[in-house]
Amino acid sequence: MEPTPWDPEGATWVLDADGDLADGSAAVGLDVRNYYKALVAARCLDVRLSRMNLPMFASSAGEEAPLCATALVARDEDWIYPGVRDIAVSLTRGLGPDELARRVMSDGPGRVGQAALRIASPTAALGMHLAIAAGHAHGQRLAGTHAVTFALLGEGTTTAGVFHETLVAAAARDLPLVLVCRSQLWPSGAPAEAGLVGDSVADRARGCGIWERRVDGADPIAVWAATAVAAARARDGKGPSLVEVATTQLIHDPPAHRDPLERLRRHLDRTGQWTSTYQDVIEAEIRGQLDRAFAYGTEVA
Amino acid sequence: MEPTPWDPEGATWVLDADGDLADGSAAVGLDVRNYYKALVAARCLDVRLSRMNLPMFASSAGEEAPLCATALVARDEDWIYPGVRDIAVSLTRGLGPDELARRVMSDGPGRVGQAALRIASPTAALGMHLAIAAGHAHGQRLAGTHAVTFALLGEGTTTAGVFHETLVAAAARDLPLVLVCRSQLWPSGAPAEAGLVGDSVADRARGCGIWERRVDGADPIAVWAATAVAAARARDGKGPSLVEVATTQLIHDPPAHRDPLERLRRHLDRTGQWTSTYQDVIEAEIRGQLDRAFAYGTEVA
Amino acid sequence: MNVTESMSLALADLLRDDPRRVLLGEDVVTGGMLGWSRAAADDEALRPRLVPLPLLPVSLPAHAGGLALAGLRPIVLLSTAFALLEGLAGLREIGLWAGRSGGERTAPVLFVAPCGAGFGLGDESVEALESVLARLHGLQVYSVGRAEDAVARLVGAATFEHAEDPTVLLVPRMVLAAAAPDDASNAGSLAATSRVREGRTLTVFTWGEALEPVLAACDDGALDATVVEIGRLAPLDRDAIVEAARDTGRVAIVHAGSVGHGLGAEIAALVAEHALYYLDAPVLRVGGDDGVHAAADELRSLPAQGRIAAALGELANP
Amino acid sequence: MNVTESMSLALADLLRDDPRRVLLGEDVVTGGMLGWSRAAADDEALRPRLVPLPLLPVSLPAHAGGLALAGLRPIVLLSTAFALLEGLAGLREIGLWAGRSGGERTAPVLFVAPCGAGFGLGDESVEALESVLARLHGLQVYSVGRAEDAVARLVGAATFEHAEDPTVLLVPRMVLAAAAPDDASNAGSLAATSRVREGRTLTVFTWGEALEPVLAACDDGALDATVVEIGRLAPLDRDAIVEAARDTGRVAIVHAGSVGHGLGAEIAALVAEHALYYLDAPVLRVGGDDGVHAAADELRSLPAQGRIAAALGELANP
Ligand SMILES: Cc1ncc(C[n+]2csc(CCOP(=O)(O)OP(=O)(O)O)c2C)c(N)n1
Ligand SMILES: Cc1ncc(C[n+]2csc(CCOP(=O)(O)OP(=O)(O)O)c2C)c(N)n1
Ligand SMILES: [Mg+2]
Ligand SMILES: [Mg+2]
Repeated sequence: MEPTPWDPEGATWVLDADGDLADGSAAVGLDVRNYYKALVAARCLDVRLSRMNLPMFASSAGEEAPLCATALVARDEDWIYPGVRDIAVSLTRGLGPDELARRVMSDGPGRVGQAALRIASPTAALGMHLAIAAGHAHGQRLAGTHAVTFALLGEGTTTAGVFHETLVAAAARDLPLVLVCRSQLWPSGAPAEAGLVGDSVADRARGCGIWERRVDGADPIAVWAATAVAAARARDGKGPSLVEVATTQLIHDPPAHRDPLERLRRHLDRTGQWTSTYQDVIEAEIRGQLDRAFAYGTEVA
Repeated sequence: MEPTPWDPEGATWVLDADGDLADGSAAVGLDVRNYYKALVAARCLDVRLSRMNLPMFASSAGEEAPLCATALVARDEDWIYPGVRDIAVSLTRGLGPDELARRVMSDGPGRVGQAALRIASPTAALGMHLAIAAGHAHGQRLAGTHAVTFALLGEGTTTAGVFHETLVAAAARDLPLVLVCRSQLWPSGAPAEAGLVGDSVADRARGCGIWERRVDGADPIAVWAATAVAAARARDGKGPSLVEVATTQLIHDPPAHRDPLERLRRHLDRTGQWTSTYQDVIEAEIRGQLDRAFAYGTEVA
Repeated sequence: MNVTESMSLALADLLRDDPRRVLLGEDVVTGGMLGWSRAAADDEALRPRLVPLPLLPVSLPAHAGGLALAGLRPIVLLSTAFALLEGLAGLREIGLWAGRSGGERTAPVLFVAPCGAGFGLGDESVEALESVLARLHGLQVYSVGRAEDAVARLVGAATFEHAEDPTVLLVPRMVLAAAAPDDASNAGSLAATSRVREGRTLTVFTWGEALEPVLAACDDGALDATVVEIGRLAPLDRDAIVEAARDTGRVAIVHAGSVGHGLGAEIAALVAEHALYYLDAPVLRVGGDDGVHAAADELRSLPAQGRIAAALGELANP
Repeated sequence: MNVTESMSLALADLLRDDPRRVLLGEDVVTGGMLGWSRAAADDEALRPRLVPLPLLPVSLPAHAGGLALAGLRPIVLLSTAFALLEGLAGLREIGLWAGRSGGERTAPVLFVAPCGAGFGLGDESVEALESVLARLHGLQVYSVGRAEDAVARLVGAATFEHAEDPTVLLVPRMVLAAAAPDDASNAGSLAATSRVREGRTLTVFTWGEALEPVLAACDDGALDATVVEIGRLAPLDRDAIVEAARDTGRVAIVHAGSVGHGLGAEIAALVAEHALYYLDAPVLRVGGDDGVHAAADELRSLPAQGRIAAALGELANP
């Protein structure tokens, strides 16, 4: 397939625009249908939240792959430090819709952490969760465990000093830290706040001696594979990594192949794993759960 | 000449260990004898200060080249933001020994700024002077002047978040900012605080899209030449730069060719511009000035 | 027109009045998160003076200080006052420039920052940081209490009426949400304190979003109360505060945010030091609830009007 | 043996007592800038628990908080208390963990920080930041007043005697320079307030390096004064403070650093709120001179004994 102006430069993919898997080994160990269900659930949650007129809420539609992939790759003993827009991590990791709705109504959609699930609360100071995550990974390493700490961020946060100090600490002490960065693509020119300096975020991480991959966020399998490799490295004591995921926000109205759900759906369809009935069933299930949860949440709030 | 284990890797030089100039064009526009005098004065000042048992004072012997070169390259209309150990910048830029001594006695050797000479005061917060310098360069650019802002730092400061934010701001707005970084070499292994991550500081700056050069600090001509090119670029609107200067502190007792004064002395000697009488005269002059200044300063303090 | 819109127009005028002024802030070229730079962005002639930057939480105040040292008059439109905590070390630095030996220079930067409850954000956005800012040297801190004063305070602060020091103007989100009265004046006005109500039984010191509920409580309770708005939070006008306390001998301090170690502590201390012999009752501090407040509970960071009324009533009629 | 050496021995023992403890700090593997980790560095068995890091001014407190969340008990040896200002946003964050919904976790980190005049550094090193730290939620702040208490406070703080919250122990440089008395106890002790002298005419609240000159001034002037050392600066022990103020009716607050918006303001406010009817004289605050102090003038940041004596004398005998 010809790349369109919507496709990122220098980003790895394994699933082409039509959903053909170029490299089957990338999906080894991945339950693709389960992943697809998680992506659909994340999208349904985003749609639900978008309707609620929450203060400062911004849709994550189109950016679900790194959120769901991180939650799927992380093991029970690992910790995840999401950013304020990464609520889908909690849903995929198992925070029940009722509890999730309760927290959204009380704390806001950006403040959904749950110690029991080893999901940390985001911080008020931009990117400060990355520094706490680095310390957490440091503690895991000093304790001699093989646990990994994951932290999520957006490209705008990479200009903050604390992001740099996190890279430095991780590199200096070989920490089992996996940074997953959503780098939004700007079809009509990036604002200054996107912080595009140098060639890419991954490139800057490499400058600090950190292992990195830059993958296409419209390809959920590539995102999962890169995250899985990064986590395996960390678990094996090989140190920190940064997975940069080039994402297209659906609010920009991109062509369908830029939507990670549609891309994975095409793949399932081609491999005989998808029907419209299947789609209806999984959507109905999650929508029903969310509707009940938020209806109740709204009542008690 | 064979490099010794004391010589930095990947750092440019033009003056070899014996003082032979490999590339004459590097020194075009440089008054080498004047530069040598400035280096000698800086060393004499360092020796004077080292004897005074000042709190937290650390000798800069061996690291004078970037300090003197910056002061010589900067024009009157430019501003210089030195770090706390860069007092020689002020001496070379023309802060009189009497005023300098007065300020050392009142504020300490790290806090010698002088607005009239366009030398800023260092900041208490590590590396915060870099952020102010970036803002200053930004103001110069917005005002449409061709003035340049120079800021000095050590490699330890490059791990601080504010260093990163400075690179980002400079790159994002194409600021006329020249960063001059002393990267100390550690003959018997660097401490964690040296912040050696990635290949070099210059490499990390390049990752942010910033023009950089890494030069050998034992070669004063290479240091001057790189700084002059960086300043010319900034003046021409070509944006920010970072000059990384790999320095050897004389407290580590390196071979003589690692001493920038000795290296330049050999060059002057070879080209018939140095005699021991000349040395005695310039040393006597600056020593006399400093002795008088500090004797008086001590009296009034 | 709401307060944000009138401030936006005033900011555009400020740019027109002095070519040294520039606007910094998140999304400043497209109007900014709150819309403060919208009017300037709509005027092609002003657009070059909207200065976009990446997100620089640590260095933004210091960067703005550098712009000022280079001769500009930067106005930094923050998305939240909390950003000043992230850049506090740099803010402290630029406050010190004037006091450094080696030649005095000041850094006339204005930071305009929304603060407090009102947008349903909770957490850090409702944290009252006045006392932290007031502890820094060389900083001027102002606050807006009533919608009709917002533009006058903005203009006064941006013209550095009092001193060419780094200046912070805190604008409560509750005030931003209000309608801008038609009769508001655009002339700058930065009184350190204003006696907005006169009475003989008690003196209430207040500022920010607490001013309106205090006035309402006094009116509703028909209290014979002097209400002093503290417009300048730092440096405090000690003499005016002490005099107003002595006038009635009963002092209450009412403000948003928790009271412990807040700015009200310094006001109470000034009263205890300089007006003690005039006091007929213990000094009273009324603020919001302690602790971090979740988004849904953010109004707990404000002293409710009922609580204010009860407290002032008891102070007036013990 | 000086205080630093005795603290160094105590720190090594603390590592031996609990394998979860680790030491962080600049040059920690070679003893640290002040020598606090020297004894630990001399013991091969402890060396793996000396954790070197690059300079991370923004993120060090947050990083240490992360270590604590992972189950360790980090002790961060700062080279100056001012570093807490550079990392304030992160420090605030780890103080909030316990208060967040979603499951309570605390971050038991101890920061040990030299503060104030004594080393001839001036400027930021002599800035008193207690009131800024006290304004943050969920933080415990302790201070050392006398050399003989240094080790006991350190041990008490490192064992989180009071609460498993992030804790700051401020150690005045004037105290560090003193000799460690032989009879000092190593048992942890973290009293929020200690009445170190009893008297009936006036009550002096003081802490840190001001304690010794206050005691000397009381003795020299033969003042009938109660002296209360505030050992825990945050949270303050309100009841103990109010009771001590009521006992005599004359209150002075003496501390290093400038008084305006300092920690003494909160103490004065508590007295004005809860002990007003017992007061016979205005509350008095005595501190160092205002402003930034150059290295050569750094002692101006301390209240001189003569000035303390004069002020207390006048309060006692008006
Ligand atoms: C100093 C500071 N400025 C602005 C904000 C508001 N803010 C919170 S998240 C965010 C966006 C950061 O961009 P990015 O990391 O790319 O996240 P995304 O684009 O996914 O929202 C901003 C501007 C803040 N929290 N702190
Ligand atoms: C947060 C913080 N930690 C430590 C210090 C003390 N400090 C001041 S300068 C400096 C050295 C920084 O290293 P570098 O920039 O390489 O300078 P140099 O080696 O030339 O002294 C240190 C540790 C500080 N100012 N702030
Ligand atoms: Mg983004
Ligand atoms: Mg260094």
